Amino acid sequence: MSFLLTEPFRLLLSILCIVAFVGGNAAYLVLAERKGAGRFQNRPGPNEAGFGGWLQPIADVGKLISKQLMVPPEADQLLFRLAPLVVLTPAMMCLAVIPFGDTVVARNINVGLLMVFSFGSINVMAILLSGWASRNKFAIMSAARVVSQNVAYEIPMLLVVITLLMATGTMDLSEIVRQQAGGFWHWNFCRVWINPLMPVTFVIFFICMLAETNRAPFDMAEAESELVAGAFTEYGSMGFGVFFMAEYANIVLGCSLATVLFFGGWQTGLGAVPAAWGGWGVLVGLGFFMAKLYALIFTVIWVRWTFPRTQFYILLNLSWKILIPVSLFTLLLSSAMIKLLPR
Amino acid sequence: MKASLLAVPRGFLSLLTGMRVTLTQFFKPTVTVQYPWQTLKMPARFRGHIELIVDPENGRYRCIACKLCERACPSACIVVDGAKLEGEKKKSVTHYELDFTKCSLCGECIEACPSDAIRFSKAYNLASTNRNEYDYDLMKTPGPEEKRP
Amino acid sequence: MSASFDIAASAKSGETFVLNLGPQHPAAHGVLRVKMTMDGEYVMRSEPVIGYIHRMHEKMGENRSLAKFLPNTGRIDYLSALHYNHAFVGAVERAARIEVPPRAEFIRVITSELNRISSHLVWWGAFLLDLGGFTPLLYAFDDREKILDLLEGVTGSRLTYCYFRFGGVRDDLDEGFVERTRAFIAQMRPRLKMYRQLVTDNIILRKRLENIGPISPELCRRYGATGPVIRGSGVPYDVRKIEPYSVYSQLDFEVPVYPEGDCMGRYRVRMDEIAQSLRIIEQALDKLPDGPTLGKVPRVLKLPVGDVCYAVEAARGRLMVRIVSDGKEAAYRLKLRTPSFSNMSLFEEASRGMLLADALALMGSLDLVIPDIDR
Amino acid sequence: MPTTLEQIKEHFSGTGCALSCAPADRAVKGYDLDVSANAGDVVSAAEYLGGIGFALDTITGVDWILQNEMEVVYDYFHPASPLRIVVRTRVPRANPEVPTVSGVFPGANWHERETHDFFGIRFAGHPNLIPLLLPEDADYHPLRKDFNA
Repeated sequence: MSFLLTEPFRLLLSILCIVAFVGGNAAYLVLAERKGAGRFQNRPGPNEAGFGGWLQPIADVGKLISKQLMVPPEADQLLFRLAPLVVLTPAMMCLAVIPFGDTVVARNINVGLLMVFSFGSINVMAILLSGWASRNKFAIMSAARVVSQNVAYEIPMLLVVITLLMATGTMDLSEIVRQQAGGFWHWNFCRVWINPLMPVTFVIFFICMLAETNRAPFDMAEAESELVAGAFTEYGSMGFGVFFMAEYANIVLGCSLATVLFFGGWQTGLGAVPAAWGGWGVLVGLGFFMAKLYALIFTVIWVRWTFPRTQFYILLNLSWKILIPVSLFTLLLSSAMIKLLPR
Repeated sequence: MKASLLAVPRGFLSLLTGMRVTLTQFFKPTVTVQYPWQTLKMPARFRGHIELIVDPENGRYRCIACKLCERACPSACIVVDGAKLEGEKKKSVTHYELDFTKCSLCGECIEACPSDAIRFSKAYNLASTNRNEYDYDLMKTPGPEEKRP
Repeated sequence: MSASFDIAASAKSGETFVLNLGPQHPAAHGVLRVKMTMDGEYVMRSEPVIGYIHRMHEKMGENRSLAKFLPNTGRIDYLSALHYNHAFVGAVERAARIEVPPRAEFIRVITSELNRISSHLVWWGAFLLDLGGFTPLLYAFDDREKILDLLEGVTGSRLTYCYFRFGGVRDDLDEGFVERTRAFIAQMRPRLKMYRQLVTDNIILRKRLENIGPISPELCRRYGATGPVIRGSGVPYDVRKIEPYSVYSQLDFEVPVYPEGDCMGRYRVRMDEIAQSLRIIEQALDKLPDGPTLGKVPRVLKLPVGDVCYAVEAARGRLMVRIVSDGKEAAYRLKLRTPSFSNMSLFEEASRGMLLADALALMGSLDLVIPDIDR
Repeated sequence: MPTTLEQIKEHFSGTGCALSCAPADRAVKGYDLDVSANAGDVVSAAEYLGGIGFALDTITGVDWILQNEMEVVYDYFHPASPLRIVVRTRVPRANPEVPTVSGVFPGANWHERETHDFFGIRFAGHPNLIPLLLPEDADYHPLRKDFNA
């Protein structure tokens, strides 16, 4: 039994958990989205498969798998097959660094944040790959849109994170969460003495996360009315399924990152968990993390079913003319405040 | 410059009011009728396919096969014949066929009928897979209430 | 400032490609095909190809008697079918000088205004769907369902009405209709306020529609565009006011006009028109006289020789029916001047140099019903 | 104030391009002025009416097979005044030819293509007189009285 505690088994277990977490999330977030959309629109959402519709994801996956994956003849054979893989793996790998609980983290490396952002940008390249490889007019137009959109929104996101790093001083995500112990006013979201515009930085981070994952109101990539299904037009069954899973994996990644950076990860907002609870304390922390994570995901769903889509040049104007200046301003402001005010 | 500066917060506020509206709708009850399990009651003047009216006194069809409805129908989907039974003043209908694929439910036949012998039925779940199932023979199809919900 | 774009420069560059929008495209509401010559995202030239749902209503008008053409009128523009009933029936009444009792006239106004609201609600939902907002469609259809129930109680059908007859209407209002309509009006007004908060004041939508697809009054006049398209460009042209027909002269309502001439102007015109139609229905219900609902009509209707025109303000604009008669039972020639036909014909000139998404917003703001174009 | 009916009437009867110009009662006919002109003057009438702000409502073709003539009716309405003007012209049925007004009213482009589809009336000077509503290779004209489906 001792091999249970050794490093390779722990690694295997964490890989298994992350894949299961991403897979389960992808399936049941689709159901949550459709149910949520239904409730926003005064209709029940899928409720035929299973009691109240909870078997719906199984039915969806079953349908997707049973369909034939067709590779269009004039598509670039290799790139076409490569794109779905390249879009899903970075999202999974980044989840390895997210601290779900005090000790519940796959591999805590001290440059966790850097790894998340470096892998996060591969997602853009993957969608470009799929758009280019399928040799389809709509796909190429949507791929071009995705690239310029992600480039435009990568910058304000990084600026916002830099202002945060100046405050936390470390890139190790677990350390960042530990710094936010104590009451919820210790959360970075409310640490206004570092940077009075901290709520604004969170809003910028949230908007950029929406734009990075091509979620409405920034879903220019697969704007049904113009580009049919955008970069994934040619993908059939499980090809489309993987892109769908990757989209939800990226949402989970973005929201968990926001929870860790701004809302104190697994910290309970009501003071430290008493040490006597021991193992259970970690579970309570995990529960709080999940609650915050799914609250943010609910907001992402909520935003999608409220707003129309923006126009492409408005989207770029919003980033270059509003988000970047504001985030630069917060960067200067917080660096000045950290320098002048005693810690 | 000031206007555009003011536009950003005002714009953001309009986003929030939009979200407040959808959130209040989130908690409102659903308005969907789950069709196969729950059905709606059809209003009095609902226009299903036409059906022959049975005369309550003598239990026979009121139709006297005068073919006025056949002539009034814009898409010619009604075929009527009648015969004069002995001992009867008026003719009575022997064969009344309706091609429901061409009927546009306009009600001109009902208006043209001098002896109020036909009316709209309340039938609405009439889906079928082959066309000729829609050649209704109104004499044979059961009375108004039995088959229809 | 919408991103416009000079066409001559890109024409020389030569790497343009043709994008086929439709005929089975999720955005075009119906079988309309637009061949767009694109340079990147910009539309250089767009050529609408129509006729995919052409059924030749005008020939049907010639080979069947006047009464038999009534069901067709509901199928030309199925979203505002009662206006087409009204135009055809009005033309025949004007030619044959048939008297329509006042109660029937008021019932006609009430039901066609309800039909106008249900048509605007479908437009509003579908237009927002084009722009990427999914939720408004469901709210619009929830309200529209209430109107359909009201009209189904009176006319018997939900979409393709065949309710107006020469000289009046087929049946009187069913009992409870007046109360249910008043309840609907009372419930619809706060919904309109909710629509304004959710969509009209939304900054994303404003940015999406303001000064996009400008249409000048001169362009409207040269193409004969009418209805909310011309009223969105600052010209107060409404057939109910300029050529008053039926009892519209006894009802007081304003014609919403917005001078901008962009998609937002047309959007606002239609939203205000819903409010105005509610006002009209309210007044018509107050003034509803008693009496018969069907005047005397000769058994076999023959129109005098010559031609007659009758214009009606349908949901999409000016609808004119011209009946040329040679004294026989059927019309010698039946011409349907439908609003979407002229509104669509200006799309080619209005959409030059626009971005693809803007061109679609423009097409959505024209509120097209494709069978109304093809007839 | 847009020009009044009298000014228009005496313009048409004055310039001699109109064969006859009869005022009509809108309550009876639906239009105010019925101008019949010969084919050549249709464009000048369109230019005059376009000049004073009229818009082209529609172009209607009528096939008078008994008189062996084709009639083309131009309807005009005015966005700011209730005036309704009708200009009609007759051309021989053998080779019906009318000059196009799409130069004055680009909206007429589609109306003329449609009238050409249904009647075979050629519009001289029309930019692309290809079928609008009928299939590309249609050589039949359905609204002619001698067209049997």
